[in-house]
Amino acid sequence: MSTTTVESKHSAALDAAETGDAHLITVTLRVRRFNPEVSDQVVWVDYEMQMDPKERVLDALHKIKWELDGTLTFRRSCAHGICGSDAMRINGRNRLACKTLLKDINPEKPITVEPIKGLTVLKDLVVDMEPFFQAFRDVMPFLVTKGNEPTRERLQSAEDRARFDDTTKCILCAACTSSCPVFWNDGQYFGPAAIVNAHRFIFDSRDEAGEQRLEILNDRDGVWRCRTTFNCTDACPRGIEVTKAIQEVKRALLTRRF
Amino acid sequence: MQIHKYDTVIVGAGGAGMRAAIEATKRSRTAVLTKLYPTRSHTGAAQGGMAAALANVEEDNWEWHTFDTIKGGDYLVDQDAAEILAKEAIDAVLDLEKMGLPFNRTPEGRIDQRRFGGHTRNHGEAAVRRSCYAADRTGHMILQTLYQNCVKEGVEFFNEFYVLDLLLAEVDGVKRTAGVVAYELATGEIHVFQAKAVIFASGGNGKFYKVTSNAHTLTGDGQAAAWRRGLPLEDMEFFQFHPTGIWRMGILLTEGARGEGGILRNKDGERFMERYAPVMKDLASRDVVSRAIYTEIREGRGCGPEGDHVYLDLTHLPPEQLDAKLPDITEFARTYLGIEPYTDPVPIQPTAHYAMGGIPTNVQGEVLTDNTTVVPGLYAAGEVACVSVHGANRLGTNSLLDINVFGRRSGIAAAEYAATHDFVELPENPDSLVVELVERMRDANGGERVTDIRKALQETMDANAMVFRTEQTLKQAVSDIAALKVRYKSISVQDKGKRYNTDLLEAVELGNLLDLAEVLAVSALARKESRGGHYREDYPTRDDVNFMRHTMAYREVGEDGEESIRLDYKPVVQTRYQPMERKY
Amino acid sequence: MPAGTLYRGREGMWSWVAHRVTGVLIFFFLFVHVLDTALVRVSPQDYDKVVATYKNPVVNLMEYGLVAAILFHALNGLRVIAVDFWSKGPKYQRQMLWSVVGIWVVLMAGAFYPVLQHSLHDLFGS
Amino acid sequence: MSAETHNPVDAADAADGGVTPFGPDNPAPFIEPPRARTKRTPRATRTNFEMYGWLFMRLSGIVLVVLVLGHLLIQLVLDGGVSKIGFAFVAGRWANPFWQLWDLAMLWLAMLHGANGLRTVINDYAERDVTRTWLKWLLYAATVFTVLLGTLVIFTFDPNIQ
Ligand SMILES: Cc1cc2nc3c(=O)[nH]c(=O)nc-3n(C[C@H](O)[C@H](O)[C@H](O)COP(=O)(O)OP(=O)(O)OC[C@H]3O[C@@H](n4cnc5c(N)ncnc54)[C@H](O)[C@@H]3O)c2cc1C
Ligand code: HEM
Ligand code: SF4
Ligand code: F3S
Ligand code: FES
Repeated sequence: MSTTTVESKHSAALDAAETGDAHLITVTLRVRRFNPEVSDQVVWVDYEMQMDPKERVLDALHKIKWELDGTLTFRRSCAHGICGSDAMRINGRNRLACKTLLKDINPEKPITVEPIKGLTVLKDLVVDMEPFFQAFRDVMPFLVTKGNEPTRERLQSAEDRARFDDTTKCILCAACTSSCPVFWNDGQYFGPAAIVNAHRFIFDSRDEAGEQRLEILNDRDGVWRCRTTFNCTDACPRGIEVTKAIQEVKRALLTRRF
Repeated sequence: MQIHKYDTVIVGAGGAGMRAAIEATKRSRTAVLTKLYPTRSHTGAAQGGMAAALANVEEDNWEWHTFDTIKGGDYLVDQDAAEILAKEAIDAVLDLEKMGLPFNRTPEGRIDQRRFGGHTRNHGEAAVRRSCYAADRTGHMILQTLYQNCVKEGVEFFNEFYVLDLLLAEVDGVKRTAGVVAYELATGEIHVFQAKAVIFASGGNGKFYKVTSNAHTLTGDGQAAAWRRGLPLEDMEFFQFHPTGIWRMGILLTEGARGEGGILRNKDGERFMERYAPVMKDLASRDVVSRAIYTEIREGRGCGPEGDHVYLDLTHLPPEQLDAKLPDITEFARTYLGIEPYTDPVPIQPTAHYAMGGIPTNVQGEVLTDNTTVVPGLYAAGEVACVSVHGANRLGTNSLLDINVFGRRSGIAAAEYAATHDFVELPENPDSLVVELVERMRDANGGERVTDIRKALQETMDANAMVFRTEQTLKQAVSDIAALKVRYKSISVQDKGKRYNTDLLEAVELGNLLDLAEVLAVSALARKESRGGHYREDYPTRDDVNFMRHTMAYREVGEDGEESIRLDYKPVVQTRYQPMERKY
Repeated sequence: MPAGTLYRGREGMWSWVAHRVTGVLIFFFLFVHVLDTALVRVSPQDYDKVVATYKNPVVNLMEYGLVAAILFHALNGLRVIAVDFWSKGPKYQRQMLWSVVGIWVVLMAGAFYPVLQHSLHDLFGS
Repeated sequence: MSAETHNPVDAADAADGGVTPFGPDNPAPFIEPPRARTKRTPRATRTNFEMYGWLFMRLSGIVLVVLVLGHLLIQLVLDGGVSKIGFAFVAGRWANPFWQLWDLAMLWLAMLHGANGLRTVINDYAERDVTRTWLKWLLYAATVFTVLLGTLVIFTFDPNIQ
């Protein structure tokens, strides 16, 4: 492993908000870097810095980018777990950098940061999301209704609404799909995120294309490839019970047939 | 350089952009350029709800909604636009429902509604349940639903394309829209999109504040591109500070929390809003509540060792209610503060939230180049635009409404324009400005760091152009920004590559923020009154005689290449509501 | 370690890895087992000769391993089926896995003497 | 920044033992996963094969619990464990059609279950289509052979072979 180290003294500006810096700790971020414009090799680079343990991994990445090495590249936007930009592998597990506090992941040891698995790495932590969104688009992720539109809203009981509540929370961050061992080797698999989004409509009482979506997921690369490894459920930053949703789709397929 | 040709080009894939895209795609060949994947847009962060007088749970009508919007905007609202907003709100919500948006439901299966700041029955009598919502994820559901429908309609997206320039061409002495120029993040390539009609829907610009609910990517690129091309910006001094951001982080805790019964308390545990707004209390409009919080803090009744925040108290609400109605914000408190909202109050402080101002448009979304003239083929909608339905202060839930109503209107208008007009010839070297900008940034090797300048900008904006402003603080802001603009000229960009050069783009974005911050400060300095979100301690009252008018800021470039800002004013459209004193 | 670190999956992932490994292992054993059993069609002597090697302590120990593999695969297979068909299965998958491991340990302890008694006798006398 | 700061650019250079041939206009190939989904991927394999396969795994699994564990119990645990096993023992057991059926069911179910399981494994790991096809044919051949051989043995077993 080729590891280089970059160190920083903490910036005065960042802790202007805090009084004193007794609470600051030294953390090392070990980032897996790849820049095709420089080398075809992956390198691990250690960055050492002073951080407040209550800060997020995203803050640490920003500190690197803004103060140590502007070439470090990653996606981010909202910084509070709502946009799904910054799914990455932190200490070996998929998480959102903006939802992971340093103190919760043992900052005593170097914290490893790598791109999510199973998608083409384009630069540092940036991966190609196209195959992921392709799978999403392939499951007809939109409401389909027949007949005339009602003048007012379609009625839906609170229970019917609750039936698919869990899967409406998805932010398409890909943490689940890229944690799935089946997906890593065989990117042909639809992956949990696509199934979650199909589930959201299959179980929506207003929708009338459940049958078609089920047929799509009955495919060779559909739900039956799931081996219930639960990595997706563990990884989902929105706390969606992904595996449960997948099982519900499988059962819906079975009951449809029998 | 690559050249693409589309009838309609939409810049931005947030709520406004995608609502427009759904209409435009049906009517014309449309491309959507977005610097983020559509579902990463900040509309997804909106929590509380979307206003519409559906009257599903109690008596309500769109006239009351119009009135509340006008009063909430401290009468700076253009009343014809507010009427459209309130009237079309009902269909906007129903349309979203039909597109599949999973709203919370009443026991009868209708769309449920809840209370929100400033929304009242019968012109201010009492709070009314007008906000249609899906837990505290309304924006998320809107964004997802619109994206889903874009997939359904087969909308063509160009993801991670940064629009950096707007192309206008003079035809027969009239400035007309020719297209836009974009920078492709993945490759560093520059693309020219020739278009008959262009819609800007690129969102807000809150990132020049330090404590803000806005995403890192809300850097006002659209406003700045228009600004650079000589188009005016309207009412930029009006920036909304949302009362309840998580202390120091600025992450938003929706007003819906107070709509559900949450209470603001100072260090003595007092429900201080009773003193400031006897009728609406914690649900007074946002500017009022934010000022009240800062007044408490200034007068020594703030909480914590430094007395720099107050509490949002949800502990008297049943946990089941919090779980059902406010699941996300309670999780934020747990994740980021380690606080359990069931049992402990949450420390909050006002957070920079929403730009009321922006690119001036009429009610069709057509962009104005002065008080009355439209730029043929150019449209704007959403937070980037100023219609103006929000006036001096936006009511909660009116923005999600705004993006849907005016997103739709501009989408239809733009496509129809495209259907009846021809392409305007591209200017020579259409990409020259962007090429120059990108080259300059890539080669930037000065001694200044982008971070330092951005931090300094945020510090000065927080200190001098926040909730309370005075002549002195604003002058400070203006001179600080001027100094920062000088420093900005000698920045350095470390990443010299082409692929995913976010280092370069952050530098470009900082340039946009600096421009817009300057407009804000200069406009604010000239507005010697207090109105809505703009509060001058040296002029604490509203001055309808001199300032019942919109600010129009223009960028002037002198003979010597020296830039300056010229301010002009535009009358407010009043139809039926006469300005009154604003009390909650 | 230039490529990447191992994914730190939790119980679900590791139980699947074990399930897969044991499944493949059993399959190959079964293949061999059918071949050797087929010898009964050829001649009793040959069959007995092969079976005799099963009585060798080393092979006997491997047999214990095989029992371990089959037992785990079978028990975890039942867990997977529960996850599939019981609506609360996904919620309790972790508890079920630890139950599987518990039962597996007990059964393996119970099978220790019966399976290995022959070798134990051979090695340590009776 | 401290004095020991290294630019990872240099680090990468160093790792490669000097200047690399790559640059902004001549980038290295991206790091690809084994296989990626494309627009063409969903070829709508409109059959229920995967579903039946999945269901078969569960059903056969349940039956196999009884058959295999019963088998193990008899063979390895009861009556002195493995030491009793010999031609005579087998002959004794297969004299009874019940045990013949038991072993036949076990053979078929376990082989099909195992083969289908292995098919999944091959689908997951074989990166190239050619490899996958070859491995699967190998698997099917081995399975058919084993199942037929086993069946033959059980049915044509002759206790008095000599
Ligand atoms: C935390 C939070 C909570 C809120 N809650 C509510 C609420 O409850 N109710 C309510 O009514 N309002 C709420 N608002 C306000 C409302 O959400 C926003 O004003 C509204 O969503 C803005 O939508 P938009 O489509 O204009 O912009 P955005 O959703 O911000 O989208 C901007 C789009 O433009 C693109 N873009 C930007 N720059 C470029 C460029 N240079 N080139 C190409 N593309 C570009 C981006 O990629 C993005 O797709 C909230 C706002 C925040 C921050
Ligand atoms: C004893 C009772 C058994 C039970 C209850 C059982 C159960 C299961 C189940 C439920 C699966 C599906 C797992 C999934 O889809 O994730 C499975 C997979 C498998 N089984 Fe069994 N099985 C048993 C015996 C066997 C035997 C005897 C063999 C060998 C011939 C075997 C080989 C396999 C293989 C290779 C797999 C595929 C593993 C994978 O895809 O990860 N199993 N088993
Ligand atoms: S299901 Fe969860 S992990 Fe997967 S994409 Fe959606 S939010 Fe992300
Ligand atoms: S990680 Fe993969 S195997 Fe199934 S349970 Fe989740 S999809
Ligand atoms: S930055 Fe939006 S989810 Fe992390």
